[in-house]
Amino acid sequence: MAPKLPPQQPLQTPAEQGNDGAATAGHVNEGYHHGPSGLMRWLLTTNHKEIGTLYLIFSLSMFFIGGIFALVVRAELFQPGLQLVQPEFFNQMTTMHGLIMVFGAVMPGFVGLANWMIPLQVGAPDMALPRLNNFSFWLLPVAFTLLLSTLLMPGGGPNFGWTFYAPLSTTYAPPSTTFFILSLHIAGISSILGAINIIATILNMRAPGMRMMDMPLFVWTWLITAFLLIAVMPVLAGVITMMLMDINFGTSFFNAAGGGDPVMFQHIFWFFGHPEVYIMILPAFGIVSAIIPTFARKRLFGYASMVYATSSIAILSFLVWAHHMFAVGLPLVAELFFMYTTMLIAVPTGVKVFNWIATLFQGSISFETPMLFALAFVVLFTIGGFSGLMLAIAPADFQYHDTYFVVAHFHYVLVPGAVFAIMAAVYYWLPKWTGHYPNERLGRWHFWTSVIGVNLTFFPMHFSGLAGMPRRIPDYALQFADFNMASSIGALLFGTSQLLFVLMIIKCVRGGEKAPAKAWEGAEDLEWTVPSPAPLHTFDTPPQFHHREG
Amino acid sequence: MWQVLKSVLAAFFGVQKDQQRKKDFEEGRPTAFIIVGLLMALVLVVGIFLLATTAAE
Amino acid sequence: MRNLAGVVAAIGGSVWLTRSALADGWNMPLGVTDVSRDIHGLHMTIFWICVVIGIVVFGVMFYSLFRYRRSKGAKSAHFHENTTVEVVWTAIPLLILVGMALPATATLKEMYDAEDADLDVMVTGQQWRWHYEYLGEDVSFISNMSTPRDQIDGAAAKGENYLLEVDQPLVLPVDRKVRFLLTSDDVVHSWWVPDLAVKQDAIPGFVNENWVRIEEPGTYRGQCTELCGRNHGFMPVVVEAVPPEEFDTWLAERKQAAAREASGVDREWGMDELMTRGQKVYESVCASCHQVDGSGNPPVFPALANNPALMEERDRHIATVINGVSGAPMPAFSSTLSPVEIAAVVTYERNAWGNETGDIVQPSEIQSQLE
Amino acid sequence: MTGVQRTVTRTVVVLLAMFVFAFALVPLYDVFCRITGINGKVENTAQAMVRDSIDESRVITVQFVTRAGAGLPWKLEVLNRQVRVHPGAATEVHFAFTNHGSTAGWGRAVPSVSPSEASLYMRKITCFCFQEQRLAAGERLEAPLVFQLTRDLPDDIKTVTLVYTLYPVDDKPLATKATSVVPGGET
Repeated sequence: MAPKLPPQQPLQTPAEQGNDGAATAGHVNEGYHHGPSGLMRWLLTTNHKEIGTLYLIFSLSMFFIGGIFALVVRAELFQPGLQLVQPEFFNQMTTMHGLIMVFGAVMPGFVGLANWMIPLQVGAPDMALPRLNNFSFWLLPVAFTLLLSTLLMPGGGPNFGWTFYAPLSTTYAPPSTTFFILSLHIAGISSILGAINIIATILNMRAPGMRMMDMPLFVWTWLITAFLLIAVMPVLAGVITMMLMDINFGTSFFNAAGGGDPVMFQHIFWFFGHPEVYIMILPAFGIVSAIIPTFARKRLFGYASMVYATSSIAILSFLVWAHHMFAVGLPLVAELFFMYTTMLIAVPTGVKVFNWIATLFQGSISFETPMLFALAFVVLFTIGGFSGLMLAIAPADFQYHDTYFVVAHFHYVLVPGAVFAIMAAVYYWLPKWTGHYPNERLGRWHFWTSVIGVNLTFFPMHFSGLAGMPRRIPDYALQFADFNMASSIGALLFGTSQLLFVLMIIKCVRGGEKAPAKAWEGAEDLEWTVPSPAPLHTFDTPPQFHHREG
Repeated sequence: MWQVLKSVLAAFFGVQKDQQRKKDFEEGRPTAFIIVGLLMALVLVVGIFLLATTAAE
Repeated sequence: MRNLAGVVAAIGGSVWLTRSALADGWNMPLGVTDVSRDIHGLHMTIFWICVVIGIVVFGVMFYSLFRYRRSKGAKSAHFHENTTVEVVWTAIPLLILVGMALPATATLKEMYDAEDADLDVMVTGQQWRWHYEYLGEDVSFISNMSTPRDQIDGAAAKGENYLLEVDQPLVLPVDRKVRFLLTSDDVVHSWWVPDLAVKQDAIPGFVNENWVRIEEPGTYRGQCTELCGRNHGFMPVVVEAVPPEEFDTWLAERKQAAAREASGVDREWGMDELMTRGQKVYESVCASCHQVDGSGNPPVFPALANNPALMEERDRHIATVINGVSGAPMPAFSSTLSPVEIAAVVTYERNAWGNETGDIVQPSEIQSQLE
Repeated sequence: MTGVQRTVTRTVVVLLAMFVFAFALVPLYDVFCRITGINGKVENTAQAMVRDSIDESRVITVQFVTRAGAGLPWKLEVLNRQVRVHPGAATEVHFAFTNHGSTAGWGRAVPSVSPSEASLYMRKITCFCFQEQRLAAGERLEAPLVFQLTRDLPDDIKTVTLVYTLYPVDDKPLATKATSVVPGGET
């Protein structure tokens, strides 16, 4: 969060805002807007606020679709024996759950928040390339309709896991795999265009007087995430193009018969894969670094360390990829190399948690819903970080690899990590978007049911994994029965409690307690200087930003 | 140049003083930081590789 | 006071959780080899380190949440920078990790020394079973899951080793070093036995190696741990560790049985002899894809029952069983089934479920084809 | 050229570079495998023998295993399954291809060495695995393998296993291949 801002006079007097009625689904008020209305407005919008809303609604709907797939998986795993689905469909469900959640829910969720908040936080009127912004959003519904349609194709949808290892994903894959590749290309292009847009906005359109070092940490983490996206999405595009050529044009990149090598696939995929998981967590660091200081009413502890550490994490994230492949048959030297680099990267990542706790120390803390989610992020993400530290020990990883212990690890880092951070951001910025405070009671209910649901779902997975239950199996031996039953109940609880989240959003868009421009007492970033709800066009005349000394 | 190197090392370690950050951002050119950062990453890679080979004996 | 009760409950809860986590069935097995005990040691060491750091970190966090509540009128201080504290809390985890790196490197080096083994076993992963071959001993067999289908579908009660039982387990000697060579005939599989702490990917076209020295006789169960398609969850691993002398007699017996089988190839086999032997082979090897009643799962697994086209083309039927189908989960059974077994299973498939072709396939005919 | 355009062009350049880098990883991976010997990749071109004295003090057991990949009616057998060699000495081992199918075809033996580090010190002078073999129906072909384990083989390696997997060679892309050839089974 940027150094303390002197109180600034809101730029647009409320009178100027025109009628205040909330727009239809989009909670941005009409103001003096005169463009097309109704559906065409959303199709042709180049406004970063409307596109941000589109991204967030898309992300929420993908979150529910991916969630339903997860509930099918957990329902089948409720008891030993095959009760609901056949193994091939189960594999399709696990694969689609992974793909939809990673590429459809978490990434667009963060891009939506970036679209909404980066122009507001750097004092820019809009994103650098508004039309490109619209195009990169509308690529996503196309990509995911295509991906979801593969479930209905003969031979079924992708059933080789979201990591689509060859040769299961090339030689032995269902015929719909080519559509899977096309949809991943389109989603990849959308992320790349989004990243270009964000880099251009952050580097070139900051308010005069705001230098790189005055930017809030959310903007910093997103700049670094955008660099990661630019470096890594082309590698994903490369690997799926190689798959396409293997399947359709008779090459053998990954087919041992023709001189190829399946392990090469894993190397290239995870060279993309690990920076990708950092892409999914760095923006969450930015969000939590904005929320905790606000509700602790104290400046973020060690802002400089956070900026420097985040950039070093970005570089180190390219050196650790083979810790996903410890059991594939790497030579001893490679195992040692990747064990050491993985241990090294755990330090700057883990240490960031201490900065947040130091911010809390001797603060003056209040517990509104955004703060509750941010605190739950800190606690539960740290538990995920600890299991990550255990997985870094290569000899022990031979017992952990591809078991439910790994599933527990990455779900602790992703669900209470990225997803809780997105929800915290929504609770935190809803007053700015809609002009109303989210309903506190509903928010509390949603928070506590989600926290209990997340822990009930994923904590038992540590034990079923340690006891020897492999990943991605539709049925299991009797000794894992109780853990899986608990996980399935937890999953149901967590899934249904997200309906409270939707209810809260709808109520907040419609009405609720009016929110002033500076909705939270401790908030200090630039976005709190514009009125709530933020008018369609803000900062048309760039604000004069004057950083404070000390 | 030495200052850029020290800052990149601090970044790898993850700790930096605020006023040092202000100085870095005031004078330092971003490309210098990126190049030195990548070089340091290379040095780190070679260093750990040698460590791993010796450890493997 | 309400928060205090919450904190106490949380601590009590986590203590109960960690204590029960050490109970059997909740934690990583101690295992029956030096390597598995070392790994268990590393696992528990890093676990306790994380617990201690966790208690300290969350302690400070919950304390400040409790102590500096706004509702209690806490005024926020203005410090936001203290590099010495930051250096300390970065250096400590670094030292802990360096401390962990030393034993981990030692254990990893120990795990990578597969030299001077007394026995070499070739483990081959196929879509959805394991094939074991004792190198240089001419003894090799397929190990299929033996959990009956109706237990899986809920028609019958589940057995004690549900999904973790096979028809022919891998028999290994105790107190001898066994070197594993792992490869695969189709997709990437992974051979894992938690009690032996051996997990190694089987990659088509490449060979990996691993080793084990089992210290206690017993039955150790594991599963395939790399997604390999439809029946990934149904290709278990069962290792039967027996004292060395018992192993030698078992191996000698199997050698004679294989020799007898080989010699039996030339004699004339009767129809019912082939049918009984064929049914046993079919139900353990082929039923997992083509179903017990031969109905298959078209289009992925062709139906063998009432399939008139198949009945006409006897040679093509034999050729497909011997050479398999590239790019499909049908392996070349010439390298995993003996000529007698191939002849018996083809005869069975051509005369069961209403396919009354009356064809008899003699093992000698298969043997001559393979010459 | 506004600031935004300059940033965008630079980013696009980095993008294209990374895409090319993804494809450059394929040859890079091969070079990396040759240097470090990971994955047991063995040189698939003939190599000259290193002329140096034979190291009598050490005996290395070299095992040979042959496997039949699916879809090829061939068999590859090794006549002597295990040989004991001195590092530095060249050794010849005889393999036999038999095509017990009813039609001629192309096949290829893909080698793999374990432990993978040993592939750095395994020099193959002549090997049937260097090129694709063509066999008529019922034909049997004897093919020699002459190899040499160089003296600088690390002394902690005492057993080397060379596995050959036989694969069909056809240029038909996988997607158009019929998934099942059993008559009557829907393709």
